[in-house]
Amino acid sequence: MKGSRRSFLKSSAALGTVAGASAIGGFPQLLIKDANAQSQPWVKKGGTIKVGVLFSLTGSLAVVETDSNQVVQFAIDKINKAGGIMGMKVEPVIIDAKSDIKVYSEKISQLILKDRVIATFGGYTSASRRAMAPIVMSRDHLLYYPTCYEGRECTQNIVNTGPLANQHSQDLIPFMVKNFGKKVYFVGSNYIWPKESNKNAKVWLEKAGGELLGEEYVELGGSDFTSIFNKIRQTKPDFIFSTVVGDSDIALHKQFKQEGFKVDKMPIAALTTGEIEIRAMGAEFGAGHFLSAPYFEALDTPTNKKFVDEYLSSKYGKGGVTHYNMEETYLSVYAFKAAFEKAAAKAGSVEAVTPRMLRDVTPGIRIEDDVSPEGLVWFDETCHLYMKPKIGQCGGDGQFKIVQAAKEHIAPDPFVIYPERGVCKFDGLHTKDGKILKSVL
Amino acid sequence: MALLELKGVTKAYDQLKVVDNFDLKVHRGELRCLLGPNGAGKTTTIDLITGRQKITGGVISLEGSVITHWPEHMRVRAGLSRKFQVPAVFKGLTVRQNLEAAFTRHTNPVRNMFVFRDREARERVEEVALRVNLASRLGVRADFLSHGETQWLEIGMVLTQNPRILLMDEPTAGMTVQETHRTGEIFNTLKGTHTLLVVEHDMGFVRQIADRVTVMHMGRFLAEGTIEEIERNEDVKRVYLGGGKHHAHA
Amino acid sequence: MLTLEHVTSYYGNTPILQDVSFTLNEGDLLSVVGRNGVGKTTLARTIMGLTTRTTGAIRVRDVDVSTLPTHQRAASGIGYIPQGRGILPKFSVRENILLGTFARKDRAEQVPPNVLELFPYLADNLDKRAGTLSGGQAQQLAIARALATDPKLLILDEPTEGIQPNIVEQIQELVIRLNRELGLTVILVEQNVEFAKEAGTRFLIMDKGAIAAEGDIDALTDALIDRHLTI
Amino acid sequence: MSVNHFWTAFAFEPFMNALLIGLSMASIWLIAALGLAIVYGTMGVINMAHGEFVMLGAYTTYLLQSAFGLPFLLCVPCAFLIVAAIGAIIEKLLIRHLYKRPLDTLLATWGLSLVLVQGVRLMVGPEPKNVASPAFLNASMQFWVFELSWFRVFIFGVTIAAFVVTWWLLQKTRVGLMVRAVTQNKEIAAAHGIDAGRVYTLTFAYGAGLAGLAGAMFGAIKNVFPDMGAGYIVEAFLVVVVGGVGSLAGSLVSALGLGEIYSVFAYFTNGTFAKFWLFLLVVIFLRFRPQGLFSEALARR
Amino acid sequence: MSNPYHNPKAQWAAYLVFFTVLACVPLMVENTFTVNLLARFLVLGMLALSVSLVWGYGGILSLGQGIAFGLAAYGMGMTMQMQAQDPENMPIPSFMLTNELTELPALWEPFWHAPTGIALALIVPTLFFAALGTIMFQARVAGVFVAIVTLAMLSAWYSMAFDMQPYTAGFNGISPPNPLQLGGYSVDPYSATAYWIALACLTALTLGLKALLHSKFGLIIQAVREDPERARFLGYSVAAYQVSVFTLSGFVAAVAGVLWVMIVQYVSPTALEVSFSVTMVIWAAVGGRMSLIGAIIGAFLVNGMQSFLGDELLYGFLLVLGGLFIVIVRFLPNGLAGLLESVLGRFGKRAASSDAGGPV
Repeated sequence: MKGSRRSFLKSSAALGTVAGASAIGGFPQLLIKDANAQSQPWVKKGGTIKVGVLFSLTGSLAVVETDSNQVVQFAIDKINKAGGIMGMKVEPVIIDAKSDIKVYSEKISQLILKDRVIATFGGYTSASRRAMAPIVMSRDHLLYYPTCYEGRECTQNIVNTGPLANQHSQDLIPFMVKNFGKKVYFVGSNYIWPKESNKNAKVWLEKAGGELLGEEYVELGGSDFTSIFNKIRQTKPDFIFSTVVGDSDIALHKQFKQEGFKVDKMPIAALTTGEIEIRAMGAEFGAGHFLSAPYFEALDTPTNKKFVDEYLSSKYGKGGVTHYNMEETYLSVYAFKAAFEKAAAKAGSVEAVTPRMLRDVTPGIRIEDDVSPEGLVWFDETCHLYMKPKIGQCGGDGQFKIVQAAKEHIAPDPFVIYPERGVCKFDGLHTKDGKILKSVL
Repeated sequence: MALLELKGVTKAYDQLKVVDNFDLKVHRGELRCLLGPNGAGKTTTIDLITGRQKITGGVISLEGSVITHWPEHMRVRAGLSRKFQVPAVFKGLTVRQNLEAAFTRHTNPVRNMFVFRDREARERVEEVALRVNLASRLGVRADFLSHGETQWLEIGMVLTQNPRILLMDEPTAGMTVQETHRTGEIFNTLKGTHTLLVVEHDMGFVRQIADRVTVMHMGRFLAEGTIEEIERNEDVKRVYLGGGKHHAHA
Repeated sequence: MLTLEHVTSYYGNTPILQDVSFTLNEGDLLSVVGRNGVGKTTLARTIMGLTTRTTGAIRVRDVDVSTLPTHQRAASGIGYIPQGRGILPKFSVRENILLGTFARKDRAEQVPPNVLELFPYLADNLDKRAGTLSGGQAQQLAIARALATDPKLLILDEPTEGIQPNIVEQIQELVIRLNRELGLTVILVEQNVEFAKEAGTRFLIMDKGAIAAEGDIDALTDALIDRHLTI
Repeated sequence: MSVNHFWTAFAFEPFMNALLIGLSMASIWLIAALGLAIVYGTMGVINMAHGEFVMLGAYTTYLLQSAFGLPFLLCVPCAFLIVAAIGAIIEKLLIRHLYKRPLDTLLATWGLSLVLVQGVRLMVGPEPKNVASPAFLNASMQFWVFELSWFRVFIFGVTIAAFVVTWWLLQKTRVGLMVRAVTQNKEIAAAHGIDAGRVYTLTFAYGAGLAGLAGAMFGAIKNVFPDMGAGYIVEAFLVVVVGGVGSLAGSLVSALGLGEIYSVFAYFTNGTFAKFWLFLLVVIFLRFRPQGLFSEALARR
Repeated sequence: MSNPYHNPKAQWAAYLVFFTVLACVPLMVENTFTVNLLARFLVLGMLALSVSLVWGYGGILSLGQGIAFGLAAYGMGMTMQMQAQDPENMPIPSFMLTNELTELPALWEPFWHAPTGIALALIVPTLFFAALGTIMFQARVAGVFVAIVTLAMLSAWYSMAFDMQPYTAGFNGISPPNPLQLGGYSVDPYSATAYWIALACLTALTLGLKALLHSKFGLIIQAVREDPERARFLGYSVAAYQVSVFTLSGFVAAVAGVLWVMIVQYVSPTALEVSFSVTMVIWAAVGGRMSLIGAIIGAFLVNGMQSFLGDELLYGFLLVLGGLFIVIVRFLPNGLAGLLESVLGRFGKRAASSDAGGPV
């Protein structure tokens, strides 16, 4: 221990000097600098178009996100086989987010700063989107978020190809009220998307003259619904409206049957229970329940038939099923292709295309019937899709029978239940007092 | 006034009285040995004095203040210091660190965060190390010490504390003959300046060090006196050699 | 019957028993005496394999057991009554005795009848919780349990320690009977020299972890006792 | 009933049902905790991979069912046996080298849980699997004010059976005698011919087997996926710790208590909030009884 | 006999070299992503540091270090979120609107003022650790019971962060739109500045703790770890020392929480996940819990593996990590630092005659 104090002082002095010296060199970096980054083109002529693919391939989210990852690769293969985009091959940079929010945040910055991709496809949960968003926005980059989400965000750097909370339930609630009765019980997972979806659903419920008996949320990953079923049994609703996700959704349907509820008396109308969930729980637990989604595997169109056949017979189709989340992800790749072509044409050269430019040209892009398995969709000025949600009833084979399809495309509106906040437009959120707010999360 | 006084001290588990109405007075500067066959209640008595076990009845006072129900560390701060039967040292620390830890001028954690090199502690540690034959072993980790050295180290820790009274529970247990003798020498240097209460079995050692001897048997007081008196005492002889046949205690 | 050759035994890194050698013949009763803390109990534990580490050889009928785990030593015919009796207080008397049967060669799973004959009190109170027994009863139980292992060699560690005087005598008689009538070879660790002399056929005095003296019991003189045992 | 109110009002029938649900929660937690309790009580090993044994039990059931078409009721005992065998192997390879280092076993078994989860994920795949339960269990019945789901009754029954069998094994059999002897005093047991190592292997295997049994049933009420074990481990620990180390009865009472407290809280508020209060209560409880409900004050250090 | 590993001078020299090298890294790395990644590692290293203090030196296996980290991270997230709010136009974060709040809750009010917010982010978790420590250690809860109590407490906070959505945004977490503003500057998380801020904190804490461990206090917490009863019978209040070291470790983890949000601009309940807190223990165990630098290096290694090796061995990573961990617990209880210690010990024995000072 001899001399420890002295050497301590010495070493801290030395460190001070080092830190001081390096700080002088580093001070300019206090400002956000990306000057040199912007001077380099994102895509080089004759090179490839690098895109990031950031989904969880391991961990609890892997169940769904593996499919997303596979279908992105499938779409890219398909595009490349058909000659790529403007003659350039698309090169996916595939990264596993390991179902860890910290990894999403770390890897999105790796994709942007190190791999220099021009856009990223990624995420399935709102939490992962929120973890990626600050980096994407501060670098003015582009994220394709290809699944349903709650809205209430107005950013200039995210393109969504899934349905918004206001699109999903618009037809489903009146349909259920008409066919089963007025009284409904809401069950959801305890986070923002179900809560927002339920708020929207309440609007439609009021319009349809329905009555809300109760609203319960189960923790994410929670698997015990006995307490909730106890409350449901007491209030005797005509149907259950579910926004329960993931493992919990499977437990919900299983316990529904085990608790002795009858699907023909009190079905579950869900925004989440698609083909993949049904397969995981076993078709006997899903049969008879309803789902509202823009896409079903059983959709009877030539484009979808082709999509299903090609996908399932490709090396990516080992899962044996297609579902709405996957199809929305598939669309995002074609949305990217269209945007890139449009931007390059506008800018005059592929080297001038920037991520932000892709976003700026996205409004108005249409994905036509012959490409989109769910049928024609197009982007509005906020980069959300106009789409037709459909209602399916699950059969004993795990496939859905489409019982109703929207006649018109339903407009996306991320702020529909927050009119006092303003209106989301191309350049940001227009508040009532005339200000325009950018990057509203 | 006695430095340490026990009055009617009792420890019972259910019906079994391990220490039974035991009285003891130790005066300043005295070296007292506490003897007795296995199970006589010697270690329990030390435990009760230091607060390691909860007392059932009786009063313990140190220099007139009643400490019967104080928490352990407060008793130590009041001047009691003990050595355990199975030597308890900080095995992962060096001998020097062990002794430094035992130098307890300050016990407040926050205050000790700012104590780095305490000259007084250093001097004391070196002085004690010399006393317990560990001066050359200061840098060695305690778990590499021999058994005897470990015992010395713990004796040293107790000495470093400079308490008013040192309670030694079998300080020579497991030592070789030579080590035991050295230990006796150490104890003899403490006489007069320190007050000690020593629990021991090794009679050679007791002869070497004791002023007065108290003998316990089955939790009770049996005899007290100089070593010669005790050696002549028939009761003592019986409990040591004769076992059961003619038990004399009331 | 039992031979120890240059046995050194450690707790942790501390040698408690140093270079101990002796031989015990069939039918002997060896009284091990010495003051507290000189290694008598360690000797007993060493034979049972309950110390951290030993060197040297321990032979039971020419089989070296020094590398065997404790339970195999028990199965090789050593019955052990530890210091403090080692009764399992949460067990009933019956369960305590049954514990002994795990080391039997014949795999009998009942309380051996011969054991019950020896201890009528236990036979009458088989379902009593062992924790409620008095010291003397508990000692009987510990012996009964060791006998249930069907041992050839019995190690008794201070069987009279902490027992009421009137019972001590019974225990002492019992120990002698086990040796003389039932023909068991016995190692008796004892502080009570009178009893050690009365019971033993041979003796062994220990001091500071080593053997200080040994021989036939007649050779255990007062001089030896004074030197090694008394105050 | 008003919506969005945090507190649910008291009403007799649902409250009675909430009490019943508490019983059902208790049986789930108890069956998940029983193996843990035995292993911890006997060997002093905190097995962080216990939840993964539950997961293995669920996968065993799934595999037996899907690959060999074994009926569910037969899969349950098989899950017990197979996971017990895995437990025995793990004890011999890893756990036995770490006795006397309880903190290290805790960490090593955590590492083991990572390996098991990832191993299963690699071998069987990350997607959830589905265990089918027999049709007669997928129903419920009405009894006075109570609604009983047959599957819950089944779990409850199996839990009680497992508890009784465990108790019987421990109290009435020779193996149980060995286990209890080793628990009380390893040295004395060894000195009377009991091979403590073998007892530990058996105990660990039995504890793992109970986890496998639990997994077989949990697979049928929810889903089978690699991370499913993590969902049980904290609750199972609390049941053991609150009950008191080495006390079967303690685990029973504490599972009952915790299950009921949780269910009643969940009835008046919601599940997440109930969990928060439950955990907080346990921490406060342990402040005053660190040794748990049914154990003497010796397990502190 | 002299093992250079134990030579205080060599130790300080090693610390000096270590931090100097770390300080120079941004001058050599052009890529802002890598700088940011390394800054994250620094923060994770700080967590390992706190584990090393409380577990390695204090002997208290806490599986709840994430509590301090998470609470502080939320405090910082709130601070940065409020920096992006505008008192007139956008007085409350938008997620609160979703949860039917129309006014800023009182809990959030202090965070309008960034220095107060950061101070609270550090003080609240520290006080919480002091309180929890007092509850546990006065009752003489020890060993695995501490592990389980902290685990239960962590789970409780986790469900709280989830459930109190009007205040915490629940599962989604808080993602402040702008980087931290400090004294008029904007601290770009991808700049070398952010890295150096994190490094300065890590250096200060490490050297501070290193010095603390050389103090009497450091000696006594180790004594308490070795044998609490002996320490008690030397007159120390064991509980007071355990509470102190537990609280200090909470403070270190809190600093990490604050820096983490500065660097990633995001906080969610995952900061309070059980697995995250246990992983911190893994880092410290891999590097060596009895060595501050060792623990930090352990965090670097494991996370570096996860970042760089993880992409190559996508599926096997957790398998490798779990296996590695088992091997380390089984064969290297003191981690890599322990390995170095024994290697240097052998080297030292051979070189004892020639070189007393040991290598630097």
